[in-house]
Amino acid sequence: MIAQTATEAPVRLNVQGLAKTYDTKKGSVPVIADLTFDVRVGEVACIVGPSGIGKTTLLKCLTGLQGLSSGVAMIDGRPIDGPPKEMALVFQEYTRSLMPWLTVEKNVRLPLKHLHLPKGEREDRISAALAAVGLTGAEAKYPWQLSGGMQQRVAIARAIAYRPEVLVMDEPFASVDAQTRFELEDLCLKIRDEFGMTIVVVTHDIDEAVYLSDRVIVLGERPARVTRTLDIDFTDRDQLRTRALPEFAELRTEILELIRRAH
Amino acid sequence: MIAQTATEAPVRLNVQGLAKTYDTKKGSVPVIADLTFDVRVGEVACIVGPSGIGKTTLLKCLTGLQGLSSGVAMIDGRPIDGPPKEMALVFQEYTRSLMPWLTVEKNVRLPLKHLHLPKGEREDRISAALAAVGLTGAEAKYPWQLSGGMQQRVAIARAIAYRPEVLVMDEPFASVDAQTRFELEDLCLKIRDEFGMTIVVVTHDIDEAVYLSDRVIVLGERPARVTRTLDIDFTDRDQLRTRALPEFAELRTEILELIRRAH
Amino acid sequence: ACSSGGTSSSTPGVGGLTTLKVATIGLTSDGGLMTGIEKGFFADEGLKIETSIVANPPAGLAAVQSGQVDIAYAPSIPLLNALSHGVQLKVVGAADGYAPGAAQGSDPAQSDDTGLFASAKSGVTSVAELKGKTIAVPARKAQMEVVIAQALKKAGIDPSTGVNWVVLDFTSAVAALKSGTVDAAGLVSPFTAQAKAEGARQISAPSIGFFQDGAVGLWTSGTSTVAAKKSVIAAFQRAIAKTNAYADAHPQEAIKAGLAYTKSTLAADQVITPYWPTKVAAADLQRVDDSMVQLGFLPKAVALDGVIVSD
Amino acid sequence: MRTRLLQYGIGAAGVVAALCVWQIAATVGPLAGSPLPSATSAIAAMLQLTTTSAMWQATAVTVAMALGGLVIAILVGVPLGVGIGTSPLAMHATRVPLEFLKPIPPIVILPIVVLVLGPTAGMGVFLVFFGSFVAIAVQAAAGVFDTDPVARATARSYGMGRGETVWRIVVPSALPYIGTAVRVAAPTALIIAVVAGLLGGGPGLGQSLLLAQIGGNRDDLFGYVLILGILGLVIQGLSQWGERRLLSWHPQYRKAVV
Amino acid sequence: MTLTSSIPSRTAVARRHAGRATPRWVLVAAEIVVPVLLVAWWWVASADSTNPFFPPLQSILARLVELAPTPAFLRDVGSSVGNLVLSFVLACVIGVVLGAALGLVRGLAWFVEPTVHFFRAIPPVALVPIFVSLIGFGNETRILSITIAAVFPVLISTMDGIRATEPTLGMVSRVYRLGRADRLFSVTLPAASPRILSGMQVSLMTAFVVMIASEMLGSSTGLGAATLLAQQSFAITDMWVGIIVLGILGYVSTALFTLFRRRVLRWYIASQQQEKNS
Ligand SMILES: Nc1ncnc2c1ncn2[C@@H]1O[C@H](COP(=O)(O)OP(=O)(O)OP(=O)(O)O)[C@@H](O)[C@H]1O
Ligand SMILES: Nc1ncnc2c1ncn2[C@@H]1O[C@H](COP(=O)(O)OP(=O)(O)OP(=O)(O)O)[C@@H](O)[C@H]1O
Ligand SMILES: [Mg+2]
Ligand SMILES: [Mg+2]
Repeated sequence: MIAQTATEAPVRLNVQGLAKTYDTKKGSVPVIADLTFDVRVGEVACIVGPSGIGKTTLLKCLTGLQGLSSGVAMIDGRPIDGPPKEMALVFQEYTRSLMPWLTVEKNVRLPLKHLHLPKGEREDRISAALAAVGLTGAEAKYPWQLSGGMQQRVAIARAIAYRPEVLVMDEPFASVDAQTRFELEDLCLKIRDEFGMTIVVVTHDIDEAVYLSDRVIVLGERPARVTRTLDIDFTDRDQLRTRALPEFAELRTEILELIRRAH
Repeated sequence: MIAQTATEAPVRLNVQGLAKTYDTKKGSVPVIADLTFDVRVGEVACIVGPSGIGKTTLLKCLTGLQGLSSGVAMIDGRPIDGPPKEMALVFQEYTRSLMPWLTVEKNVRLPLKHLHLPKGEREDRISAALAAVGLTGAEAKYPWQLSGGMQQRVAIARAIAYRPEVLVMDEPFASVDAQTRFELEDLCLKIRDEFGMTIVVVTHDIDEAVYLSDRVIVLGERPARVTRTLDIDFTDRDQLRTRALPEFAELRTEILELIRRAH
Repeated sequence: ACSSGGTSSSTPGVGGLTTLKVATIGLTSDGGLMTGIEKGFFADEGLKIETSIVANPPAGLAAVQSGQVDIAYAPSIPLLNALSHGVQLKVVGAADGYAPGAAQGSDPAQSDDTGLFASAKSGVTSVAELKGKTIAVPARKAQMEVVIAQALKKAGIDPSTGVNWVVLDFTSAVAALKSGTVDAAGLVSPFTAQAKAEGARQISAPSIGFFQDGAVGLWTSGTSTVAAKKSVIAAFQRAIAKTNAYADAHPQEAIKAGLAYTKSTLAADQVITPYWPTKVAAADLQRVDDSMVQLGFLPKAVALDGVIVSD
Repeated sequence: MRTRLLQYGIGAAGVVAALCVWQIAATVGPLAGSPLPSATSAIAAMLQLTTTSAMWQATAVTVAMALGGLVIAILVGVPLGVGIGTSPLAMHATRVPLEFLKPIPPIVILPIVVLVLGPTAGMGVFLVFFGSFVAIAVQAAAGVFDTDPVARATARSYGMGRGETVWRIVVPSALPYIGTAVRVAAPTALIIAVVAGLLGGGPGLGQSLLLAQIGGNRDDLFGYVLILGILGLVIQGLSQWGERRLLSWHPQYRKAVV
Repeated sequence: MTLTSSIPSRTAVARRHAGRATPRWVLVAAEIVVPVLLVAWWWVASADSTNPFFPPLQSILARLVELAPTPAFLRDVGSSVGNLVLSFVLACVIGVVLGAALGLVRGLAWFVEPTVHFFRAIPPVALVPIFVSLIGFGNETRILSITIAAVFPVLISTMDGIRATEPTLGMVSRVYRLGRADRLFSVTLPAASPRILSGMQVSLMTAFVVMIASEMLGSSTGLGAATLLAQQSFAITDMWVGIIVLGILGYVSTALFTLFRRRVLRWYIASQQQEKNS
């Protein structure tokens, strides 16, 4: 078990002065002004902020899918200039990130191919990941034969089976029901503990952010800045107990207020 | 103002013994076993249930996009056998439901064309709808230039500008932040009151279901059945006050429990 | 009959025979060659003939110059055209032509399998009336145009400005004659018979008028082929001379072979008997050469020294 | 299955209707007395031809040339198109030569090809290839461009290499375009294989057609035309069948499955 | 992490980001250098060719310069290009209209498709005499045959494109009850337009090829007729001139078409390249 007070753990992700401007036909649109934060090994960091503020953009910069306009994003001290191999991203547009020509099981297997795992382990990972998201039995279906929430869970299963050192997820539980969401949240915490993963999650569910995070990064203003970073250190999180803590409610209200102000 | 105790209002939607089976290459998959419920004029009905239970399928049957395997779905006593003209649907796959070749404003305008509104009214409706969902200023952007939540709001704006008598929405606020979600929920209630709309919403957010609904329909079991229908009659709903009511928490826990059991 | 599968051209085949690839253009007169093969004249010389049909003489000449085919059929006109552009070709034998004195016969049309036909709708009854009219030929600047041009010139019409040439395949030409969209058309058998049946009038037998007599269709070969396969070519020349003599003696047999080879629907008696010269005279080519210069189809006479390979 | 039967039934009805139109046009209609024989005599000629082994041999040769050329065109055109679509450098480097080759028809280069390859089946195969590979490359490149950017980004984010991304993401995405390209090219391939025989002396149905044409034998000519039409249908059916198998996941074919 | 250490890496990142996409000048250079090299190679390889079928490039170009200003040459090119453009436009219009009909009405597609595929496999030689007896051998026949051949790539692409439309978009237009025309012009055709235009690109090619073939008959005007006549009469240099002119025309027409495509598919091109927008 990784210590929850991860302050001593080394920094895994480090973002300094990150800025991003989209160039469009109608001129350039500054989206992110200046972000600085870092995430330590084994931490879960949640990024919250109003819709359209630039969270997805940030994640794309962080995973090396998009270039930065200025500043630097680093993983283990190396600047990120292309998708680093120890990272995986669950896309907000999960439907489009599943390959329609592959069945559920093959979609999960897809990124494992180039890891050259022993066959047994690969199959184990696939079935374990699908079981963890509650999709056992849907292996042979095509994405378009699944419900929205099921598709989203396939995308999560794919990322989990890949076992990245850094798992980045963009609103990963938006389309699943409350119960499944709880289970997936706990799954996150479990794989973090089990594999020492570092997890970055964008979410709109403030309760979720508080429940999951060791650190909540609140974005605000346009172009975006970090308006607040909150460190959270619940130990032994549990859906019922933790959510009932008075600190939980406090943090929740505080973040809600920050987002309200950012509007 | 429509009376909240809508029991006297006439029935708008009536579903009786609805069953739906998908035929796939690998045999037929029964998804919905037997649904019976109705929704009265001016009511907001929320449908909740675990992911993959058949909520989207139900909505597609209800809006006449898919045929039923057995049973009937009726609007104002007429069986639905194609999209009825008084209905509009906000799709769960909002990214795919926007025309990528049209700007935000033109996407909203598209369905208005054939309503033959006076030009002034059409423009008014478009700008009012976009303003209501907080997209003023994004009119000239293309869908792929928007964030996920913004795209989802375009889809909502399109439905609102169309002013259907029955508005059906499939997880419409899944990708927006908490504050925007509150605003959109209130928008729903407002247009319901203003235009006497009947609204059917699928949601995974139980708080939202309780806050919005005059009636919550809980689906469970596979193939799906109605496991419970709850009538809710808060008057003068308000985000802070209503959510703080003890009945609110009770209803919330009850529904959560129902969904947990359905798993 | 029309296989040409082998890749190398002169591998000794079954029974020690040397394979020779010959391209023809699918005329009844090909029956001569067929009869010769049948009679074993070629096998006697140690040759196995593999025939194929190409659409037109230029295609055959192109194949023969590169050695893809050993021998190809070509009338003298396209041959001279090719020679004038520096294509390295030799004449190794006669394929068909007109019997000596045929042009002087009472009705030259009797021995000419080509004809210039006028549409019934045009009201044209003689070559002289063709001024300003439309004439269909199967290809521009090719044999049919050249021979008709000479007929026109004789009738006092400038072939390059006085008439309007259009290109039509024979089937279309017959249809166009019938509908009157062309005024005249140069045709060969069996389309001559079809045109007659559709009411067109033959106004000239231009080929025989042009060539007079002697060899018209020639067996040609590439210069390099001739050099590389001297003995084989010589063997072919001996065999084809025997063949042509035999065909002239047994025309019905050769015609039948030709009709079978071209899968024609005509009966043997519907065909004008071809003539198979045994030799190519230098004069046969020279005459054509001069006429083409005169008619403006060649800028200057082609030097014919050494073009005809005699055995 | 029932819809499939219905489809074939309706298609057959369409063919019969077309044959009726032909028969009427050629006997009493506007084409009476034209070089078009009546449908019945063409069919009779075709049936007569099917009893000869020469026709089957010629058909086999023509089909072999067409398919051979088409397969080579796919093997060259698809990687070329994928290369053009994925690498801007490849696109710019090949643009001028390709655009230059595009409008040059097989019949123009035919004599040159005959010169080099002779009147052989190889020549036919080459012409078919030449006549169809650019079209396939063009459509494949368009298909590559159609890859969903999110799918591509997914592959990148999982650290999939360039080759793997192309093979597992880009090519499947481009398949529907490639399918269209092949269905467009297949009949053209058949025609070029015939023309190679017709004009270039290559073996096969082209030769048969040429003889029928030289001999003015219209019934036979149209007998061969019917055979070619049927071959076209068969090739079309085959490529559609293959496509349906490969693309059962694609919306174009999904409806047929569900 | 000190500031001093982040500054060099920052510029390194910027540099590497710039380096990820091939720089523009390399692309432009490739587009110019490759053809130049090919031409140079052709020039050198053919320089002292004595094979009459492969004349030296030098003499081909000399002949081109000689022929280009002659009125006959200009008339030939003009007439061919005129036929080409007219037929291509006709083919596009007809192809899209018929393709849309066949793509939307399944029964209709079932009815005509076998016949169409049957027809497509018929070599034009068999049809020419019929055309000639129906409409003669004038320019109309040429335009007709080019149009017929060029229709199919557009038609099939339109049909496939329409059938491949994202099903959700179809549902949206049904839910909002768009009228038939609206659905066709505002949803179906735009959604299919990337595939339609890629079909048009192939049609343009086909139109070129058939334009040449169509000039095999009738009066001998046109670039194709001139090229084929040169070929048949062993004026091989003239034939190569024809091939080169054809190539140039092909390049120019594709360039023009690409401009058109960029306009029509602006939304599509931009959305497909969004990730490159960085
Ligand atoms: N390709 C693009 N071109 C231009 N502007 C863009 C582009 N992509 C995103 N934007 C703009 O950047 C801003 C941030 O978008 P982003 O997707 O990062 O938001 P987000 O925080 O993820 O929002 P949400 O919670 O709604 O998903 C938005 O205003 C959007 O309009
Ligand atoms: N086209 C199809 N073919 C076969 N099965 C399908 C198809 N579409 C949906 N299903 C199945 O029907 C079930 C219900 O799907 P539906 O999309 O209605 O679920 P849902 O309740 O909307 O779930 P979610 O909350 O995750 O969106 C799922 O198990 C799914 O696999
Ligand atoms: Mg986002
Ligand atoms: Mg759903």
